[in-house]
Amino acid sequence: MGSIGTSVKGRVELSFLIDALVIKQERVGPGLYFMELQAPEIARKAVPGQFVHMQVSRELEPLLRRPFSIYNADQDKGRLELLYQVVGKGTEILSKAAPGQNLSVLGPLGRGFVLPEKGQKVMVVGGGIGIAPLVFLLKELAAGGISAEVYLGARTKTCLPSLSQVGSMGFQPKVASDDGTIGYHGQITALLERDMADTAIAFLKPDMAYACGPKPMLKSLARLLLAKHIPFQVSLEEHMGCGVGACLSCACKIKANNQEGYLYRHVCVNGPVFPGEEVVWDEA
Amino acid sequence: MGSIGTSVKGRVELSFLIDALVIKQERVGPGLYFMELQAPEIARKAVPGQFVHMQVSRELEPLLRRPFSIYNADQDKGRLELLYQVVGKGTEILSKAAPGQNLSVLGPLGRGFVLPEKGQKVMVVGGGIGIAPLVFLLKELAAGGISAEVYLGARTKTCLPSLSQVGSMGFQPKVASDDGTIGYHGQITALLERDMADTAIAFLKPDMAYACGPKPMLKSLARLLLAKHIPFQVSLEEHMGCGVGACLSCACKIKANNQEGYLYRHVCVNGPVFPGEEVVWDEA
Amino acid sequence: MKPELSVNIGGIKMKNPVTTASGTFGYGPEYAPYIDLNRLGAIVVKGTTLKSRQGNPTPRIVETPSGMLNAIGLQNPGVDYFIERALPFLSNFDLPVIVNISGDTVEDYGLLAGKLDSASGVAGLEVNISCPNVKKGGLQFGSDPESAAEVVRVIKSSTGLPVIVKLSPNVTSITDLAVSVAEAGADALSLINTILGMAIDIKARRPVLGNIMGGLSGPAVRPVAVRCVWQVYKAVKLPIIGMGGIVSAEDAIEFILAGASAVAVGTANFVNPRATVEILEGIEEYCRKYGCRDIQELVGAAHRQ
Amino acid sequence: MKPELSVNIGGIKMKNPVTTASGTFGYGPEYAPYIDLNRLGAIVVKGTTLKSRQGNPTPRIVETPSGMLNAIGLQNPGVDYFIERALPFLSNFDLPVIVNISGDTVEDYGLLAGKLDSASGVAGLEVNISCPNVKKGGLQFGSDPESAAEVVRVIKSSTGLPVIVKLSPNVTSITDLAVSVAEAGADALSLINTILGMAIDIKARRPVLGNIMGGLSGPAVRPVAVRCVWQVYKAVKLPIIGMGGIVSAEDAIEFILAGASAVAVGTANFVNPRATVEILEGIEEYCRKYGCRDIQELVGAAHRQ
Ligand SMILES: Cc1cc2nc3c(=O)[nH]c(=O)nc-3n(C[C@H](O)[C@H](O)[C@H](O)COP(=O)(O)OP(=O)(O)OC[C@H]3O[C@@H](n4cnc5c(N)ncnc54)[C@H](O)[C@@H]3O)c2cc1C
Ligand SMILES: Cc1cc2nc3c(=O)[nH]c(=O)nc-3n(C[C@H](O)[C@H](O)[C@H](O)COP(=O)(O)OP(=O)(O)OC[C@H]3O[C@@H](n4cnc5c(N)ncnc54)[C@H](O)[C@@H]3O)c2cc1C
Ligand SMILES: Cc1cc2nc3c(=O)[nH]c(=O)nc-3n(C[C@H](O)[C@H](O)[C@H](O)COP(=O)(O)O)c2cc1C
Ligand SMILES: Cc1cc2nc3c(=O)[nH]c(=O)nc-3n(C[C@H](O)[C@H](O)[C@H](O)COP(=O)(O)O)c2cc1C
Ligand code: FES
Ligand code: FES
Repeated sequence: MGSIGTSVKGRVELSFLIDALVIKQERVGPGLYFMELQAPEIARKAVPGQFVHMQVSRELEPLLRRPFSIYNADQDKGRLELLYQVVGKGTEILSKAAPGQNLSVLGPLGRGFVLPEKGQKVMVVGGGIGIAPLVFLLKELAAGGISAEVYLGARTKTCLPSLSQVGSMGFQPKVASDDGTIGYHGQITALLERDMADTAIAFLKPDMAYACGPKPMLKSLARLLLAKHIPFQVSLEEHMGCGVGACLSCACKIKANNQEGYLYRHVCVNGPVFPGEEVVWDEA
Repeated sequence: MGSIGTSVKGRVELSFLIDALVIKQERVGPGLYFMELQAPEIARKAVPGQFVHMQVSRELEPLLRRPFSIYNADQDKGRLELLYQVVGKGTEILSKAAPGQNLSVLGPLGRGFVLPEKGQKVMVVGGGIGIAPLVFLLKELAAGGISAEVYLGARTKTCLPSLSQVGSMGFQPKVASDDGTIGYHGQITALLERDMADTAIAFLKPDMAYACGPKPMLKSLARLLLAKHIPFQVSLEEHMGCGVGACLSCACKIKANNQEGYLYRHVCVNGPVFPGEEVVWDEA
Repeated sequence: MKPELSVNIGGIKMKNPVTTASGTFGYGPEYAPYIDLNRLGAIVVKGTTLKSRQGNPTPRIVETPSGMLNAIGLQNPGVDYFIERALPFLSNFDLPVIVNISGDTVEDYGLLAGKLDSASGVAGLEVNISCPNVKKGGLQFGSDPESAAEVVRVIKSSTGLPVIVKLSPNVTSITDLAVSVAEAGADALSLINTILGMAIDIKARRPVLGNIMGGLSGPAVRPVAVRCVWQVYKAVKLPIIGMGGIVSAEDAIEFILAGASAVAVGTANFVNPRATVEILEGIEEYCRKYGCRDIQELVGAAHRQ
Repeated sequence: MKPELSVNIGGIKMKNPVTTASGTFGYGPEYAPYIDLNRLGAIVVKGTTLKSRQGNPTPRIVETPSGMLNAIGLQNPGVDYFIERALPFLSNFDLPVIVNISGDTVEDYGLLAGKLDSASGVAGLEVNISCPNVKKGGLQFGSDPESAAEVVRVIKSSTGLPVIVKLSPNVTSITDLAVSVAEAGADALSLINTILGMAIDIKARRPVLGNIMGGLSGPAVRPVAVRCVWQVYKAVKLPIIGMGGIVSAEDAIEFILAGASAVAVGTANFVNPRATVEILEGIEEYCRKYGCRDIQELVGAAHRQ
């Protein structure tokens, strides 16, 4: 509960509420959309792992904003990129926003990934739409000359539109799909587990792993990494009201030395990225 | 309260709930729009004075349908035309519906104007957006070879987009505008009152007057016509829920021989057109 | 396989759980052009009183965010007229007719029940002790457990028809009311009636509604209605007709999982005259999709997880 | 001419009638990046309890039609931490700080009032006897006029600070509560707190919220809130802070015309972090447009037409 004051200072300087012009809106897979927004203030300050809180339309129904990870931020052009999956009403409406329209965007919000030191061995594991924040991370890693083992999983081949992009950054992602249409036939964590066990592959223990994806995937991953004592950072999701730490909706359990063994921390200001070791995984 | 059963039979055969394609949407004056819809079943059955109850979008906010008079019905093409004024949220959203979009339309609803006999002298008085149902009426009068004295009033010249159309049907409308930009400078009822008093014009007492417009205009008109014992029919407006007589929202007071001196009748099924003599005007 | 959808509401056999909310569906003919009334599980008609009532001054309705306020004031032609002129139309259909009744006094309720008991074609009574839009009676019976029980006892002694009591959400404890009317002999419960609300015209600087206050209905109230059904299902064993903001099959399922054996569609009819039938079809689809063979499996299922 | 907007809420001088709804605005710094806090008439901070509270299990929030349900469960670091760590930030601003307090027992309220009385920088207390999201205390005090009065008496005997009592709409008669706390010495009233509601996940077949039930807020509840303000304004002479679904200046005016001397913006902050300031500007504009020189002219004006 030390969040009062501490998490505040940063945001006073770093977050903006702006009307952003939709530059591009493109369907890039089944229910998957790519959106580009003109948002110079936000693009300038964003770091990988941060998110934006978006109003999907000017109407008051649906009422609440929707959080989306920053898929990429182009400082020079002042543009933000998002990759999102249509799952309900809000994302459905968002997918119909046309270039030329303005959307209210709040951001950049939250704490992003703590980047590795030069020379550190890094692993990046993404599942489904959880790949979104990792692409921005990989871009920064590439820019910093840091190589990484990349594992990306999805339901099916067409849900992996970011693959070529990640490849062009110089990474050689290992891929898994639930239906076997691309890469390993099965879950990405199963592929990773196989690789970790396969002595022929000479799996090198990374200094830091970065992950984002559905809860069950993150849980399996946590089990694997905790067993091998590999430090990791995960980006979590929780339903959000404000996005700025005011409503205390987006609570997640973080281990603590108190009676209960945990404290509630908040995905929007204390996260979305948390040290994997500190997350209470049984509950998540 | 004799509405149960009596008003029913007609509607069973005559009303439809359809998804209608927007054919045309055009701004024709300040906040004034003309819309054409593909709605063959409705167009085929509609008579002047009836209305449609429209869902302005697929969203549930705003929740309720909006009633609009039928401005014209083209049986051959199966098309309905509306003329509407943007006054709030619903009409604002409606004005953004683009050709190619489908809108849910319920209609034709209500009782229209009782048409005059051939040879009868007719007067038609419309104010503002109240002109909408009268244009359909005039078309039918023209088709039946019935001539009419037409009085049309509006706020300003540009709010009278129907003028040329009415002219092309063979009528010579007398016009008034609040700001004097066209015709008589003042209210249409003031112009009418002047004409009625002016012996030079040789005002002929009509056998039937038809009217639609804002409440204050209708009240003034009622005073004039009742004084001269001119029978008239008026199209009334009330806020509506269902549009089909189920919710009893759209009540208006109609004179009755009971203790209270009135009965509530319902604009959506007993109207919107009522005999002017039967309306309780003080309350309206 | 077609799922079994029939339900029994305190003795009223419905072929499916979808009925209409009183006051939103007239007496049936209003919506007959748009749907086949025979597909409804039952019809609940407009609130009926002993004598005819003119209702409240206009405006009687105002739209609000995802909802509406109404203050109709129980306009209706009175029970005799209803029996003679409205009921015959419904006898053409194969569906239970439930008559919603309102009284100014406890005696009124007894008299109404007596008259409807001897009318043919009435399957049951829904007792409105929760109308926020009339001065006498209405909500006053519905907010005091003892008065509510008294109304139920008088009705039960006047008729053998199944008695469904319609409860108001405008109370501190809806379960106290439910327990009290259950003990007094109610056969089923309907919930919820509208929530007391109002709107002000900021240009005219006066209340919008002729009656000043009105009842809030529509999607806006759904969370409150689901909560009431949930609480009452826990507190009493009577079958519940759930209503309040149902516009889709998903909404209806929410009520059923919370404990409703049937659902009533109200405001949604105004928006989509085919709402009842579409909701019914959606419930069927849900059952098929989730392998539910009998709707009973779903009733209150959210309590059992 | 600039209209006079200052109001006095039971001794708290506000430079304008716009404040924040407790629990929706954190402790101030959360929204400082987006608006100048000095423009607010006052700030009402997150509900504070004697000891720190973890709050309810997740999910704590669910969106509903034109509204949301929350079941935060009064997560807060406790009053001591608040005084030491959160209050100093607010002393940088020129605005009255109103602390929303909740107790499990009557004694808790007295202790909280005592501690805050001696803290510097507190302008008044808002007494939450209406939280639907906690097991003990909360709503239980808020639904019984006598218990509510008792809480007020204890607080009044522990502090000289202005005491604003926040009432719940989840009662049969909000005016009974208002009259009772007024007699017990309340200086002002806040209404409304959230309406008890719930939502069910139809796939998982269980309640969405970790706490099962939650409080409904947002535009959906506005008609209920306006009605409560209207009723209470008629019943007692105390100044009222009106809230519940205010998202625009028009909404705020509706509350003021119904009888509120000030308005609090809650859920709207989540949608538009600049909502408070935009509402303030809209109120100013309304006054100018309608030639209102002092906001007082508007308070309760809808009762006088
Ligand atoms: C920090 C963060 C980053 C995210 N980044 C991305 C991203 O880059 N791309 C992407 O496609 N999705 C992302 N999500 C998930 C995204 O926010 C939800 O898919 C979206 O809110 C769903 O809205 P809806 O109206 O379509 O769905 P509905 O189910 O109709 O939404 C109903 C309510 O639940 C909330 N909700 C539903 N699913 C989620 C979820 N998974 N997380 C949080 N709230 C949810 C909605 O915000 C809304 O309040 C992210 C979530 C968080 C918390
Ligand atoms: C029988 C009938 C025929 C009509 N014909 C036409 C027409 O041809 N052209 C046209 O421009 N307008 C017509 N109107 C008025 C039109 O229905 C309203 O202007 C429209 O509903 C306003 O909706 P809104 O959402 O833009 O306004 P808002 O003020 O935001 O609407 C709020 C609520 O009030 C209702 N409402 C507002 N004004 C009226 C009104 N004057 N009458 C009934 N309900 C109203 C709305 O339907 C809605 O439920 C007609 C009304 C009736 C009853
Ligand atoms: C216009 C209107 C009229 C109503 N009339 C009655 C009535 O006569 N008797 C009654 O018990 N309930 C009446 N109700 C309440 C509804 O039956 C129902 O309980 C309520 O509207 C909630 O359901 P909904 O949100 O689906 O509309 C009325 C509701 C509306 C909107
Ligand atoms: C997330 C959230 C947290 C809240 N926490 C509190 C609280 O701690 N104390 C309190 O008195 N009210 C609390 N409330 C109620 C609000 O202060 C307010 O009364 C209610 O939300 C209605 O206003 P609104 O519709 O503008 O949000 C909370 C509301 C929300 C949405
Ligand atoms: S979303 Fe409000 S605190 Fe995180
Ligand atoms: S609008 Fe429902 S009865 Fe006329």
